[in-house]
Amino acid sequence: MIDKIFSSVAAALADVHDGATIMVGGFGGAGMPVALVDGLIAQGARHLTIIANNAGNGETGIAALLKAGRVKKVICSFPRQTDSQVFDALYRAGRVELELVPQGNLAERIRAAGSGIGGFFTRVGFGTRLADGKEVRKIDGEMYVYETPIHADFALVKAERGDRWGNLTYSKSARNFGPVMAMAAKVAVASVHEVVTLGVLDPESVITPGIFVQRVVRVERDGAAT
Amino acid sequence: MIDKIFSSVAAALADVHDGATIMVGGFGGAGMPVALVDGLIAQGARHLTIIANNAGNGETGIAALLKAGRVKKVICSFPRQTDSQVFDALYRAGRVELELVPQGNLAERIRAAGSGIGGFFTRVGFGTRLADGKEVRKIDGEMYVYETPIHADFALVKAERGDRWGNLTYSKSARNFGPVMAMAAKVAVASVHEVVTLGVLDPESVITPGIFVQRVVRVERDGAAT
Amino acid sequence: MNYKKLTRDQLAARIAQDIPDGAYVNLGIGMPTLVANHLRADREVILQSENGLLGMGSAPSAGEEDFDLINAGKQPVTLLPGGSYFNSADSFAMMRAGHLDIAVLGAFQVAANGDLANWHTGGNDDIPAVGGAMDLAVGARQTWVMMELLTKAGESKLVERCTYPLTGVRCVSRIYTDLAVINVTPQGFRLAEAVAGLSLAELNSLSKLSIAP
Amino acid sequence: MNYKKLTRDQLAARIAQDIPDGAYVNLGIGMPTLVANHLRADREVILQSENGLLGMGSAPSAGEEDFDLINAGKQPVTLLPGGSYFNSADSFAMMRAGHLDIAVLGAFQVAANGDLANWHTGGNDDIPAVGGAMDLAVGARQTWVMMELLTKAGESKLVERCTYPLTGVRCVSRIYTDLAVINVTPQGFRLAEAVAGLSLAELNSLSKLSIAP
Repeated sequence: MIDKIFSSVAAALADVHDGATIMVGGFGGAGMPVALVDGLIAQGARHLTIIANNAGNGETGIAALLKAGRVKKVICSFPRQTDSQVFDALYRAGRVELELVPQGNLAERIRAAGSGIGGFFTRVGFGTRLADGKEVRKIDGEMYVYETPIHADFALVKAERGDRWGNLTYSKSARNFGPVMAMAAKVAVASVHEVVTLGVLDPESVITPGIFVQRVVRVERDGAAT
Repeated sequence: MIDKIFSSVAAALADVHDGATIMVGGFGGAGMPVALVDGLIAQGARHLTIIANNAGNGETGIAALLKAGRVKKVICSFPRQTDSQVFDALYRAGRVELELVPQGNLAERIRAAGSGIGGFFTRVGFGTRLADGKEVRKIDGEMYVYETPIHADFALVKAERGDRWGNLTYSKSARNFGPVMAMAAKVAVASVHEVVTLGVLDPESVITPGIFVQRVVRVERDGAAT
Repeated sequence: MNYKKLTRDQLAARIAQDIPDGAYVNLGIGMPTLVANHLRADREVILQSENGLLGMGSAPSAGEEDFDLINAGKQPVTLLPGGSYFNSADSFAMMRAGHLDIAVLGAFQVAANGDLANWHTGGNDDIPAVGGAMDLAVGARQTWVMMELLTKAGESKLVERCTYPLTGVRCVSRIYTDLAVINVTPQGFRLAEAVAGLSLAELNSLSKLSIAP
Repeated sequence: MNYKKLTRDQLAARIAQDIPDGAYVNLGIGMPTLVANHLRADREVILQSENGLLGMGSAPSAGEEDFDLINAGKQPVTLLPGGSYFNSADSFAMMRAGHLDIAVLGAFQVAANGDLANWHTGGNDDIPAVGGAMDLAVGARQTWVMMELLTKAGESKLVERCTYPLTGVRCVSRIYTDLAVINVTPQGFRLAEAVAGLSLAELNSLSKLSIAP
């Protein structure tokens, strides 16, 4: 029998290794799997590469992970925010590497990894310093830049409801990077607020089919692990 | 006010021009927009390029369009079927061109067109005659083939429910190519069995957001235009 | 000086005036967000937010905020009837393949060839952050810029060539400023309209450019 | 000849035996579809269909057919609780990026290096049709072939090199035939098991190969 439901965040993250590459869903706070990131801090893995849209807000989530000194490198589109003081200080001190990626390239490169695409050409970034040194190609009279897939060892995704096959639905704009990150990681760990019986989720409205999810763990709506 | 609802199939297809490139949704009969294809036959445009998974079944849909002599070229993955006699005869007589594309490359090339991707590398097809003459590249020790986007002037898509903003839901496996074809065409025409008031479709469960759909027309469930 | 600069709200209203009925529009974070407050009631305009919404509505009433429903600036918003949610890859597909009619973006500089600089001031100590700016700049069918003509130091943000790091190449078609609306043409900047009382000569003097009439 | 060929159903049952609990599997059109009838009741196996379903169930009762719910062979099927629908690009993303554990495909020929030929006999008058065969062949984590060892004319479908047009290069890991199960190794074909009474020498004689023990 397939049962992807894990009893605790700790169990779901027990095998994260030092040096792992970890995708973290969310756009700002919406879709940020705080309970899973807290679990990662407790778990203790170091030298992590974090792939996310932002580099942490305030002192929670990715910011807390950064503050704990666990992150070697961040791949993201928008680290600088009014409350990104933790990242800002580490970056200025040269204690964290940054790979800055336009948000659409980030999403598309993650999708490419999850879809078996070896690389693709996009117009986005051409002629900018974010495309420095990258291969370019003229296609139908327009200039394109070559971008490569971004894979991960783990994806931490915040969903709304899930079942034992790993099917997921999300809440409103908290969906954002979750579906593509789940596809691109060897192990996708989803936190859900509700575990439902198989068949409760409408097959027309499953957003992430279970094949892309390896572990599901229920957390309280306030972010605390159960 | 935005109102993408057209009063008839004829009105929704009035401007299809000779030589147009037209995507037609469906996998076999599921998702095949028979009423729209019938409308296209009645409309009379000629020298069409048809992009679809199959090249027609029996004597209806794409098969009828082929039989009416309107099709110059078919781009598809699976023309040969037990009941593809119309295509088979035209192909053997040299009266229709065929570009055969592996089904996943077809879907991905259509998605690429709808997503602003200029081209991409895939392992699928490498070393086969369907990749003859195509650029190849070694990526992480594996061989990949370069594939280009497929755009269209029109997409004919069979959906289930739609609203005046063009939002669509589908029925079961009839979804197949509809969502990506709607993205890849200048004008996406969707037949629906039910037109609903704005807000009736659950925003979590809209499969094709209205931005990708230009025209919606209601047809009876038996395929007849209203 | 017998002319008055447009206020930010007047500028937002001026832009809203040019957004046609039925348009799909993305309003960049910062000043362009104001345009939403001035959309004409007799036109239906659909706002897209890069984080995965189409049909974005106004801010919720106090106490009604849902932090799962935010805009690109991370502020709580609402969804209109007919709106939808989608993932980030689909959201950027919308932007990047020309499905959006108009993107309205802020800018540090816009060049006469349409080059846009709006993500990085170029300072070495600045922490760079690009978000969806590069995607929007080159993806939308039309990219409009909303900005003040002059920096606080009085330097023109309209320039012959951008000195700040580029966001996109030859991507801006029109610039709405507090002093004038300017089109980018194959021949360079061209005045569409100026605020009452501002002559082209004065505009050229302020911008240190030769904007065509 | 003191051995008996497996029937198609016996062969399907033999394959089903090797599909582990929890596996995501795509059964190609034609003979591999039979495997679904022999999946073990004590294992939960999730079947994917290229046209956009996961969790495919058995055929519906007569009169219960829904032609919006079909398999890759265009036959009406059902969906199990926990199943889901998705579009063709997402469906092939599943196949193409190694999310499927096993694809079971029919074949015209399989070569000692794992090359597969199953989409085209190479005849000039044949109308080619590839469907999802090439995607499945190279995309699944493991590609298994289900076929009779010999053609009706008695020729071996296991070959040193394929003479029919290829579906995929070095993609097959195991071949289930009515006479033997054979693994593809870096050193070529290797016998895993033969039907009772069939010696390796006889198998090599039938296939005109030197299959390793």
